[in-house]
Amino acid sequence: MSIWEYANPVRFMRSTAKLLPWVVAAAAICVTAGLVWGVLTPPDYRQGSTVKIMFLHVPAALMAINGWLMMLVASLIWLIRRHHVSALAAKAAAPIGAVMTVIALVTGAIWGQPMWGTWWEWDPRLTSFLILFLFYLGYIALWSAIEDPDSAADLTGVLCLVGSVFALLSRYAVNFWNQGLHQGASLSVAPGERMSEVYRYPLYLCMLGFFLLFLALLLIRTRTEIRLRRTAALRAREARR
Amino acid sequence: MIELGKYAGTVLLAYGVSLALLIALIWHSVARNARARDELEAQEGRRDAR
Amino acid sequence: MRALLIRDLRLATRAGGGFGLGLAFFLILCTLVPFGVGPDAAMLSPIAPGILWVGALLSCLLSLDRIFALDHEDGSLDLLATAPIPLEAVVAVKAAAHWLTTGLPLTLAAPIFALLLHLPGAATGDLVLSLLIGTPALSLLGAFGAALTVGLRRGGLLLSLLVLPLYVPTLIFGAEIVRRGAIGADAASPLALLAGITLLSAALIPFAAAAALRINLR
Amino acid sequence: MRALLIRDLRLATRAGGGFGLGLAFFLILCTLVPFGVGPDAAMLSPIAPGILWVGALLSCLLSLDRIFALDHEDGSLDLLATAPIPLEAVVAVKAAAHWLTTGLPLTLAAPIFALLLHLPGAATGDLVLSLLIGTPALSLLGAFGAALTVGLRRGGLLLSLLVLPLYVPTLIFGAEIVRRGAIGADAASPLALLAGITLLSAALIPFAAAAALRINLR
Amino acid sequence: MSMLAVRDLAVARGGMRVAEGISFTLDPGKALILRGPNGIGKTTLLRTIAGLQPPAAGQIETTPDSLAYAAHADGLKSALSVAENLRFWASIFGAQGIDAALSALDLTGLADRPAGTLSAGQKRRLGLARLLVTGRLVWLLDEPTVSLDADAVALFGQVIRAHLRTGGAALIASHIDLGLPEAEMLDLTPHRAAPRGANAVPAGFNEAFG
Amino acid sequence: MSMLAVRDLAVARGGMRVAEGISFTLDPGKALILRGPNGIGKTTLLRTIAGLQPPAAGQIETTPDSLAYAAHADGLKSALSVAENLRFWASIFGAQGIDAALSALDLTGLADRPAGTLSAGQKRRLGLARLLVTGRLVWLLDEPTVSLDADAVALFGQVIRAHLRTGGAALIASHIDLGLPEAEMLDLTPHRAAPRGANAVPAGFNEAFG
Ligand code: HEM
Ligand SMILES: Nc1ncnc2c1ncn2[C@@H]1O[C@H](COP(=O)(O)OP(=O)(O)OP(=O)(O)O)[C@@H](O)[C@H]1O
Ligand SMILES: Nc1ncnc2c1ncn2[C@@H]1O[C@H](COP(=O)(O)OP(=O)(O)OP(=O)(O)O)[C@@H](O)[C@H]1O
Ligand SMILES: [Mg+2]
Ligand SMILES: [Mg+2]
Repeated sequence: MSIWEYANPVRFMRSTAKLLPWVVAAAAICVTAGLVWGVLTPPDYRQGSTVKIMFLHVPAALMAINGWLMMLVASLIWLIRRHHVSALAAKAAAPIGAVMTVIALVTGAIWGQPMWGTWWEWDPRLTSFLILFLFYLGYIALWSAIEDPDSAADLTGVLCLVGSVFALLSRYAVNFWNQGLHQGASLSVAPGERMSEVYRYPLYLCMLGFFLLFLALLLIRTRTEIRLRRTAALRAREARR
Repeated sequence: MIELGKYAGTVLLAYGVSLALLIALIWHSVARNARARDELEAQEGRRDAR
Repeated sequence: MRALLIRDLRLATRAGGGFGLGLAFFLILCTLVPFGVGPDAAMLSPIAPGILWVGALLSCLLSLDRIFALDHEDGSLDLLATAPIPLEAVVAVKAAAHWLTTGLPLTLAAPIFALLLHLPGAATGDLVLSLLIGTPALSLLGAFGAALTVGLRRGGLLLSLLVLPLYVPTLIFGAEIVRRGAIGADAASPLALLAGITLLSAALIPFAAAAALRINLR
Repeated sequence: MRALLIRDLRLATRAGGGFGLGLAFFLILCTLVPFGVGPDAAMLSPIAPGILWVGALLSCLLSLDRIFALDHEDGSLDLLATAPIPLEAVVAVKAAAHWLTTGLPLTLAAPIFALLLHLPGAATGDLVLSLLIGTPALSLLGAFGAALTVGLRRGGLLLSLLVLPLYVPTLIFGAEIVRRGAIGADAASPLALLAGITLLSAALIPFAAAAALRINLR
Repeated sequence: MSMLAVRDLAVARGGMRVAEGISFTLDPGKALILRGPNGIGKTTLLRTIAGLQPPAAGQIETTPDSLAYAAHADGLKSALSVAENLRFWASIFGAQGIDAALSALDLTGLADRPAGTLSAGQKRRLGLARLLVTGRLVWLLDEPTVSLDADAVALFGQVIRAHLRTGGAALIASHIDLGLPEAEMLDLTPHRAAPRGANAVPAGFNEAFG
Repeated sequence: MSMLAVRDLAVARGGMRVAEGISFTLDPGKALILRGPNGIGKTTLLRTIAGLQPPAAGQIETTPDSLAYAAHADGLKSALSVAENLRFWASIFGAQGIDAALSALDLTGLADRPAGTLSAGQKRRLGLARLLVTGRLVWLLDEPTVSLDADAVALFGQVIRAHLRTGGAALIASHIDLGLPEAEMLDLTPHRAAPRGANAVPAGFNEAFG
């Protein structure tokens, strides 16, 4: 059976109904365990107890970006292969990604207050997250403005493609505009700078947890969208009478 | 007990806001899903009734 | 194609076409800012590049719905879509007409507005150059946004929300050129990047906008 | 009257009503200005009062056509004009609904946007207070402009041109309050003047706007 | 006493008089049907009587707040449900329940549907239901049966008859036969203002320069 | 060979199939008139054939660039004169003169008037004159005689006959009699998609979920 079979809404509903409880349970366990483990870590010698914010900040930031990537992939699948479920999945992912972006921004801002002495700094990393948030807003607004679902799926798909190109360009532009204060990706940087193991493992667990949480919410919201579409289709038939 | 030191307020604020946002998102998703399911069932019930 | 360009230019300059309203909006914005910020030249001068670019961008934005909405309402767009010229060319020509009636006058009038905001004289040339290179990208991206929202009842604010994030790179490089010009620094690299964005938009946007139009017409 | 207010609020918050787009536009504007002006806090901080007020004004402006245009298109305005409530009350209620869905959220969200522009913390209270007192005047004056342009096809840019000059006094006093707050000066007199403008608008505008509506309806 | 009296009325549109010399009275329990070709000025006449535009000449006499006008457009909000739309107009006109109006036009089953998802005929029925919640006695109706199918036209006839029986009156512009044989007719064709050509009478701003 | 062949076509609007099982061919020199009640899908069918929307099922065969579509709306710019409007479409379609088209629809005297000041019937004549400058052979016309008076309808009949004589073809949706007795008729009423009720076929996005 080809993987595209799952793009059939009926089959999608049936298989996700079985899968969903497991994903929800795994997400709940990983997020709770990861955050509790994170809170129990000792304070950092430089940042004090504020390192504990990292266990929210980094996974949220990660999922904010991955959420957009997922939307991009789903949009491409819809535009090329016309699988309706993937269009709805893209729609469902947007609010989750937007909330993740807000969490990253807010925790970053709260973290910045003691570390840099300011709530907000026009640092390129932070700025590009703000821009990402704007792209999420535009995408969600376009979905909600168009009544015809076919056109809405197509138009938001095109917006997602063009938006991705320009979001990437903005990232470079912002880097050019201001060199920042924010630390680099410390999970991969030079060995001397490597994050202490004390923080690394709970962080991994939190990342996994946020990923599972994203997945669970994505499944739930996609199922909602499918149900709404089906209700609308039945209503349209009824109105025909 | 967990040691938060002088940054207790900061950390608690970050956790509070983030968890509130997450819970709101989860609640919204679940409630909307339940509403959609009810509406669909009502609609299908009406169709089957005919 | 030439016929379409000429028609659009003629429509924009006839009564009710809205030519000049963009300039007037730019003027009002440039007068409002000193009211908000305070009349101090030492204060205005450093922010002038940014304000001028943001102003150009906003007045471009407000005339965007002219690109396709009127043609959609009176049915011309349906007829153009069934005409023997490709829709991509229609988009390109209409973006060009928009630029000629909005971006170009803005570019030419910018030195006067620069005086209002006390832009250092040395930067005037850079301002004109950056607007000349950058505003075509604004018109193209705007055409994309207009194509996305063409069927909607009140697309105005939504159009802004969709288009403004796309304007970010153009704005950053454009304002950077002027700022460098004001302090006498070398502006070659932002200039090259700005030109790159305009070229990229010119290459990509007509296809994306034509696709959006086709979806909205059906 | 209460029914009309509730209906307008409900329409604004339902899908497609555009509630929140004004906030999003304000956010975008506050993001764009630093791209133009530069990321330096020392640079942004002094201009923040002005930019915030201009931003509030523009995002108010862009939602003005919602006040009457939709009701005119679907015929509700004709019916409201023949209903037993005076047209002056209709204008007042609709301006109030516009303020509740635009000015008030803007006022409440302003402290966050103030952070982005590094407004000195001491001025946050003044910012909120000045917006709270000043934005009703923006909605009222905007309702007047919207009433003047209600029958026109593309009233958007023209509406801006008509309304922006009317906004100047509000802007001047509003921004002055915040600027004084930022340097710790006493802001009582601009506050009084701003309140005066709002009261004057509330007293005069409903009559002027109702007259304009009556003319446009016939 | 008559509920609406029009004497030697002239109406103008787009700066030109379109119809003139119109006189009639409308008594309780009576309906008057306006006829005439496209563009003769039926809509203009109704709008003038409703007070939306001033007459070019002549008098309109009526009790204040006795008129209810239903235009070509129904003034529905597509985002609100049928019941919400109707309840809004009911509270504007100070009426209480909307159930009678809903059932009179066979809309009870649709009460919770957003108005935007109605078909054209259903929308029109909702527009007519609005008349019932105004509580007004004189109805001014502009082509009320547009896009109604035969059953709905019959329903509309019943509603009108019930309104006339309870002392109401109606002035109806229509091109088609409404199935109201008891109603009087007024053909506007002979009232066309200054029959075409150079001696058309300008109105309003043009009058001073014409 | 036929200029336009439609086989088992289904067309959709607003997420639902409106008409289906439509088949016909159109040969040079022939006209086909589409009939059917409001909302049956005439406009939708013409738009589908014109390529403005994809068919829900079935095939449309035609030579590329042979179709000219005239919609409900005429696509006129009220700020441009009659001649400017027509000349624009002529140069878009690569045609040369506009004089023949102007005189064929009796517009020569109006050539310099801004299109916005025309009456509805004159506007419609200008919209039809556009067809002549396209040089296309297959005309798709959506209610071409709306707001035309009797003389203009006769003029339109002459234009159509001339077009058919020179090897053209026309597909015309209309509610009224066009005075073209030689034309064939196609009534869409029996093609209404899944005659009412629960088994209406959804199209597009709804298809997968219905
Ligand atoms: C306000 C907005 C902020 C945003 C949008 C933001 C964004 C991000 C992103 C996207 C990452 C993931 C980087 C990666 O793994 O590649 C990250 C990681 C991190 N951020 Fe922030 N940040 C913000 C503020 C701050 C502040 C104020 C601090 C503290 C001083 C901070 C400290 C960190 C640390 C320690 C990491 C983890 C190390 C790493 O993986 O790079 N961030 N942030
Ligand atoms: N906005 C306008 N500007 C100029 N003339 C107008 C305008 N609106 C209508 N007219 C003209 O006024 C005249 C009267 O129009 P009116 O709408 O009253 O006609 P009607 O009798 O209601 O026609 P119908 O049967 O088509 O509804 C028409 O000749 C029309 O062309
Ligand atoms: N935007 C839309 N959304 C949903 N349904 C629509 C939309 N536009 C049209 N329809 C429906 O599609 C069907 C076909 O409409 P179409 O315009 O093709 O009819 P028609 O045969 O041309 O009618 P007419 O004779 O009135 O021109 C109608 O039932 C109509 O209600
Ligand atoms: Mg009429
Ligand atoms: Mg039709």
